[in-house]
Amino acid sequence: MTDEPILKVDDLQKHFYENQGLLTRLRPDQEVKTVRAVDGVDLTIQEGETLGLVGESGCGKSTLARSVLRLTEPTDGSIRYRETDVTEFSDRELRSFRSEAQMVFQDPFSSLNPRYTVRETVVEPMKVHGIGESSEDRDQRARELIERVGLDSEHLDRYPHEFSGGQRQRISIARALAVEPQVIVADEPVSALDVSVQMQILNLLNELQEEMGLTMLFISHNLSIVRQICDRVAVMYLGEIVERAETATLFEDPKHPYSEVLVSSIPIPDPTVERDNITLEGDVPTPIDPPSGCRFHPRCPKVIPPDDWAHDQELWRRILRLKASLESGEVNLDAIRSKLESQTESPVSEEDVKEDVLEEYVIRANVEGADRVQIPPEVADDLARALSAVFSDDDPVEILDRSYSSICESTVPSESDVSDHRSVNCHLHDEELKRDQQLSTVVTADEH
Amino acid sequence: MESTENNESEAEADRVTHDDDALLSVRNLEARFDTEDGAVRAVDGVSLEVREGEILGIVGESGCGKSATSLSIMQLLESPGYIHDGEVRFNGTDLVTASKEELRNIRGNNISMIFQEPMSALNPVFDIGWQVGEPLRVHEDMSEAASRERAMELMKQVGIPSAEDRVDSYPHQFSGGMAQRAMIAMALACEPDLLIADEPTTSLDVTIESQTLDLIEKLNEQRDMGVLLITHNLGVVAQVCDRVAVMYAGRIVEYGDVEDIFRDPRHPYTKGLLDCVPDPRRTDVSPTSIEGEVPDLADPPDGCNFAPRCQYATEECQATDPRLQEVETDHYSACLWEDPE
Amino acid sequence: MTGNSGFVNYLVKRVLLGIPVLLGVSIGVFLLIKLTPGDPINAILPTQARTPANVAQVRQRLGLGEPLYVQYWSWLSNAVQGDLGYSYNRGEPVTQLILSRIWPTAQLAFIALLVALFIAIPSGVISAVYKDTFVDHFSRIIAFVGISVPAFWLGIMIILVFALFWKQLFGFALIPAGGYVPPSDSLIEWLQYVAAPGVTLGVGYAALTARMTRSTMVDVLNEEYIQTARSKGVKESVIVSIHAFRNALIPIVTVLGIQIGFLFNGSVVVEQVFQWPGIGRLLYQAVIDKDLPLIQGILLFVAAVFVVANLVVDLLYAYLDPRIKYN
Amino acid sequence: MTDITIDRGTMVEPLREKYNQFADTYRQLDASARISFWIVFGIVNTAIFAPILAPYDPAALHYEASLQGPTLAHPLGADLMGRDILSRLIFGTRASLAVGVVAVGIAVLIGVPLGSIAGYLGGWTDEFIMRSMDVVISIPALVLGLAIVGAIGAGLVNVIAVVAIVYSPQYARIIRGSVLSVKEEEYVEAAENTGLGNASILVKHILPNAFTPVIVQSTYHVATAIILEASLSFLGLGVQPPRPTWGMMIASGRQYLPGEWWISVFPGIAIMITVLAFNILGDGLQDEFDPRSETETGGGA
Repeated sequence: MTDEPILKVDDLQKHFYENQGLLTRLRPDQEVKTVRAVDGVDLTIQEGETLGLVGESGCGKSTLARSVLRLTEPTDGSIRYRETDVTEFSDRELRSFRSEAQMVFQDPFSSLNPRYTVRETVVEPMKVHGIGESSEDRDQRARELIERVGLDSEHLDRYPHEFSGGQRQRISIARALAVEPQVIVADEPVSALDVSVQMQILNLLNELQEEMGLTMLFISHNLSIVRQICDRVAVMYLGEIVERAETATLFEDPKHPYSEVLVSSIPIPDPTVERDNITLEGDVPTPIDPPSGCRFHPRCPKVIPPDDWAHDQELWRRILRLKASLESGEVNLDAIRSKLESQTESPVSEEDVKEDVLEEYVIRANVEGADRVQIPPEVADDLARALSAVFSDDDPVEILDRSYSSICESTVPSESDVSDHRSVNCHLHDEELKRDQQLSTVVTADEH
Repeated sequence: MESTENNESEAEADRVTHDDDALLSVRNLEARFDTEDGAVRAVDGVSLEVREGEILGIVGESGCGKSATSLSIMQLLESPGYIHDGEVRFNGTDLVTASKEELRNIRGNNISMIFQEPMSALNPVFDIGWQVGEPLRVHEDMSEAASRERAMELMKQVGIPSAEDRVDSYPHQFSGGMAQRAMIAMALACEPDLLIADEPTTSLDVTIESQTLDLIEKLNEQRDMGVLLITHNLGVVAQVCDRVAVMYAGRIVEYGDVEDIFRDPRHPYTKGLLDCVPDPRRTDVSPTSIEGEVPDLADPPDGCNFAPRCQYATEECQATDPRLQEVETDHYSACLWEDPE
Repeated sequence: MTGNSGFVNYLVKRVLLGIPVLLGVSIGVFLLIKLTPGDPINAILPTQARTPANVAQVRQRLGLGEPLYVQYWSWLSNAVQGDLGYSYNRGEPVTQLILSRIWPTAQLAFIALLVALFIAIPSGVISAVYKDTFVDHFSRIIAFVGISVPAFWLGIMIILVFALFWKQLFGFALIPAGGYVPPSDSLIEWLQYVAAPGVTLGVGYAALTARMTRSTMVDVLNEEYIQTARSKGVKESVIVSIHAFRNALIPIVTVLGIQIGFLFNGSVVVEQVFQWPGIGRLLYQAVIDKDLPLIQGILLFVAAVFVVANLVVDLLYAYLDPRIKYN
Repeated sequence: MTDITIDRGTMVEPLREKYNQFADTYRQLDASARISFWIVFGIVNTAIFAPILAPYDPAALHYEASLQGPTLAHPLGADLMGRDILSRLIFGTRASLAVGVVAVGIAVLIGVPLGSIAGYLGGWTDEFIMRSMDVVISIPALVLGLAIVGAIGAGLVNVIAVVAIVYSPQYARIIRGSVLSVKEEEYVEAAENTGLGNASILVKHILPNAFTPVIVQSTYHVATAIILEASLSFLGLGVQPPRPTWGMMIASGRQYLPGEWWISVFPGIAIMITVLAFNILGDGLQDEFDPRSETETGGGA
C-alpha cells in the first residue's frame, strides 16, 4: 500500500428525495422520503488495476459510478483523483477531468446517438478536448481507434442502427478511448449482450487495459463476469460496501454472508453437480428507510441469535421475520380472522387467529413444502404473549424485542480489516475475531 | 431471398423418434414473420416433446426463435407472425388445427404459461386476487368470492407472504419477484399438466432468480407437472432441466438429455455456448466467445446456418443443410460431421 | 392503507395547480383588454354624449384613472365574488348575461357527448379489434372526414339539405333552419331544434374520440397482459370488453375531458350558424360590439370551466387507475 | 462557446442524405398518405402559381354571370357580382396556407425553444414556463383567437399572430415531453461525460432526437389552423377583403341558399380536401415515426 491510489472515494453519499415538491411539503402527513442510494462508501483504486463493484439491482452501484464521474452530484463525501478533489472541481476543471475519466455504458442501444455516424461519435470528444491538430488528423485517429476495437474503418460512416449489440458496444468503447483517458468506468458493459459475444467485449477491455495502462472500475451484477476481469472486488448491498477482497480470495472464501450467497448463486454449468446454493428469503429491500443495524440482517441466513439462544438457526430467523412482519403491519389479523371464519363458517377465537399466525409465519414459513419447524414450548409462550399484545393494542414488537433481539438489528457493523486489501462489515466476523483473540490470549498465557 | 423460397431443404426434416405417450409433441413446427424483407423463418422446422413430469429446457441466444416456439405452441403468435406448418400435439389434440373453443378450454386449464416480464404480464387495473382467480372462473365456473378465496391459497402455496392482505393489492404494489410468484400462482390455478415458462427469471435479481427456480422445481416434483422452460442461461438449464433443446437461428441444433449434452456436446454451437459460460469451480480455463454474429433470418446463409461462425466448417457445410439425427440413444445433433453415412 | 392519503394528496395537488393557471388567465385577460388600442370611453358613450364632464364622470366610476395594478386588484376581487362588471352595450351585469347563456350551450355539449359516447367509442373499439380490415378502414375514413370538415360549413350543409332542399322536395322542412326553444317549453320542439346543432358540434368531437379510442385500444391490445389473458383461456369478447377496455378507458376519459375546449370552439361557429343563444354566440356579439367587460368575463368563465373539467378528468383518472389511487 | 459546425468534405453529401431520408420516409408511407402527400404538394403549388392557374382575376366582376351556376366559362359558377368561384378558390389557397404554414411555423419557433429549455433545465424554470403555457392552453383556440382579433383587429398578419400564439404552447408541451424522455437516454449522459457543454448537448444530442413528434404534430396543426382561419373568416374577423378566403366565400354564399348553393358548397369542399390531406399525411407520418411500430416488426424471439 505504498502507492498513492489514482482514485480514492471517501464516505461518498448520494441521496435522492422523493415527494420533494412544494405542495407535498405543505401537507403535514407527507414526509419527504430519502432514498439512500449510496450511503457512505469508501473505495480506493490503484493505478492500472481493475476494481469490480458487485451487487443486485437497486443497490446503488450505478449511482456510485456516476457520482465518481460527477455525472450526478454526490450529496456528501469526497472523491480524490490523483491529488485533486473531484467534488470541488469548477466547470472548467470538470471538463478537463472528463478527458481523464470516461464511462462505458450498459445499454448499447441507448448509449449511441442514433443520428450520429460512428465517425461523428468518435470525433466529437476529440474536438471538445482539442485532441488532434486538424480534422484530417482526428479522422485518422478515429480510423485507428475503430480498427483497434475490432471494427472495419469502412464502418465509420454508418449509423448505430446498422450494428449489432456487440458492435455498438465496441463503438462505445472507441468513443471512451478517444480522449485518451486514464480511468474507465464500465457500467454493466456486457449485461445486455448475448453470452456468445460477452467474452469478446471483456477480452477487448482486458487487452486495452493492458495496452494503455488503464485503470478500471467495473460494475456488474454478475459475479462470474467480474471474476474474468477484475483484480479486486467490492460487494455492495443497499448503498453500502459489505466486503472488499482480491477476486480469487472472495471466490474461495467469502466472509460476508451476502457475498457467500452471491458466490453460491453463480450457476454451475454442470448438471451432475447437486448444488447447495443458499436461497435468500425475501425481496431486495428499497433504499428508502433501509433496515436498522446491519442492512442485510432481515435476509441474512446467518443472522446472529441472542447469546442464550439454544435452538436452531432456522427457528431464530423465522421469529425475526415474524417480528419484522408485525412491525411493518403486514400481519393483518382482521383479514386472517375473516378468512378463518369463512373457512369454518363459525366465529373464531383470538387463540385460533394466533395459532394461524404462528402456523403461517413460523412453522410453515409461508411456503408450501418448506421444512416445518417445531416451536419449543418456552418460545411458543413468548410468541403467544406477544401476539396477545396485538389484540390489546400493545406493541408486540417491543415484547419480542426483550428476549429476541440480535446485535445485527441494533448495531451497524463496522469495517474490519482481515488482511491487506480485504475487509468485511459483519458482526459475525467481529465475533470470530473475538474468539480468535481469546484463543490467542489463552495460547499466549499458556506459553508463559 | 431466393434461398428462403427454395423448397429443397423442406424435404429434409429432423429425424427425431417420437414417443407417442409424450405430453406435448411438436413436429416440424415452422413459424414465420412477415416483414418488408420477406418472410422470416423464426421457427424453422422444430420437433421436440415434453414428457409427463419432466422439465425440458429450450436454450438459445436472443433471436434464435425460442420464444416464438413457445408462443406457437400456445397458438398465441400474433401478426405479423403465423404458423406456416407443423403439428403441436397435446393429449392427442393438434393445437394448430384445433378450434378456438378447444384452444380456450386447454389454455390456462391444461397448459399454462408464465412470461419474462411479470410486471407487464399482469393487468395494472385489476387486483391480484381477481387475476389469479380468473382461470378458475373461466374453466371451473367458480364464483368471484370462491375464486378469490382459492387465489389466496394459491398465493400462499407459491410463498407470497401475507396473502390475505396481498390478494387485494394491485400489481404495481408488488416487487418483480413477488409478481412472478403471482403469475405462477395464476398458472397453477387449474392444476395444468404443462407449464410453459418463457425466460421466467431473466428480469429478476440473482438472489430472487434462485428462489423462483427453486419454486418451479419444487412444483414440478410435487405435482408431476411437465415444464417447458425457455432460457438463454445454460447454468439454469444445468440446474433445473432434465432434457434440453439447443436452438440456433430457428432450428434445434442439439437435443437430448441434459447430462449427455453437457458431458459430450456434439454440435459445435453447443460446444461454443458451453465454453462461453464460466465455471465458478475452475479458474484454469477462461471462457471464450463465439466469433461473428447471428445470421439474418430474412436472408439465411446457404447450407448450415452456423457454418459462417463455425471453426470446423468446410465447403460442404456451406452447401448442405444438416438436420437433427440421433448420435447416441436419445441424443440428437444437427451437424454434418455427425452424419453416420 | 396509504391509499387514501395518497389520493387526498393527489386531489389537493390538482386543485392547487388550477389556481395559478386561473390567476394567470385573469392577468392575461385583464391586460389584453387594457392594452387594446382605442379609448373604452368611445365604446361606452355615444358620440353626442361625450362631454368632458360626462367623460370624467365615467372615468371616475370605472376607476380608469387608477394605476393598472389597482384596477386589476379591484377587478379581480370583484370577479372572485362573482361580479364581472357591466356590459358596455347592454348595460346588464356580465355575470348575469353569461349565466343566462350557459344552459343552451350545455344542451349542445350534452348532445355532442352522447354522440361521442354511443357512436364514437364503440366504433373506435370495433376498429381496433378488427384492425386493418374493411370495417376499420371504413370507420377510420369516416372519422378522418369528421375531423376535417369545418363545423360551420357542416352546419350550413345540414341546413341546406334537411331544411331547405327537403322543403323544396317534400314541401316541409325536416328540421328548422335555426333558432332555439327551451326544453321546458316543449320537449319535442326542443328536440327538433337541438338535434342539428348538437350533431354538428358532436361530429368533430366524436371523430376525435373515435380516433383516440382506436389508437389506445390498439396499443392496449398489444400489451403483454392481454397475452396473459389469452393464455388463461379467457374469451376474446371478455378480453376486449374487460381486460383491454378498462385500461383504454383511462386515456379516453382524458381526451373526452381535454377536448371540452373543442366543444367551446365549435359552439362559437355552430351557434352562429344555427342562431343558438349560447356562450359562443354571446362572445361573437361581444367581439363585434367591442364589449370589453363581456369579453373579459367570457374568457375567464371559459378558462374556469376548462380548469374544472380538467380537475374532474383527473379525479376520474385517479378513480380508474389504481396506480394513482394507491400511491 | 462551443463550435457547432460539422466538418464534412462537401455540402452535397448532407443534401443527398436528407433527400435519401425523405425518400425512405415516403416509401414507408401507405397509399392514402402518399396520395395525401401529392394533394398537399398540389395545393402548395396552386397557391404559388395561382395567377397562372386561375382562369380569371379573382376580383374581376363579370356582371353578366351574376349568380350563374356551373358553366363552361365558370366551371364552379359565379357569385352575386359575377366573380368566378374557381378563380377565387384558387387564390383562396393562399390565405389558408399562409395561415396554416406560416403561423404553425412561427408557433414551432416560439414553442420549441421554450419547451426544450423547460424540459432540459427542469426545476423552477420548467415550472414557470409550463404554467404560463397552461394559461394560454386553458382558453380554447377559437375563443382566444376571437378575443384577440376583437382586441387588435382582423387582417392576415393579425390572424397569423393569433394562430401562432394559440398553438405555440402545444409545441412547448410536446417538445418538453420529448426532451424529458431523450434526456434519459444514455447517449446524453455519454455526451455529458465527453465534456460537452449544456447548450451543445441540447442542440446536438437532444433536439435532433426529440424533434420528430413536432413534425408530426405540426402537420396536424396546419390542418386545424386552416379550419381556424376559415372559421375566423367565416365570422368576418379573419383575412379581410378583397383577398378571397374560403371561409368568407362560404359566409357570403349563405344568403343565396338553397338556390345558388355552389357559392357555399365548393369552398367547403376545398377546405375539407385540404384539411383531410394534411390530417392523413400527419397520420401516416405518425405511424412511420412512432417507436412502437418498430418493435412490432422486430419479431423473432
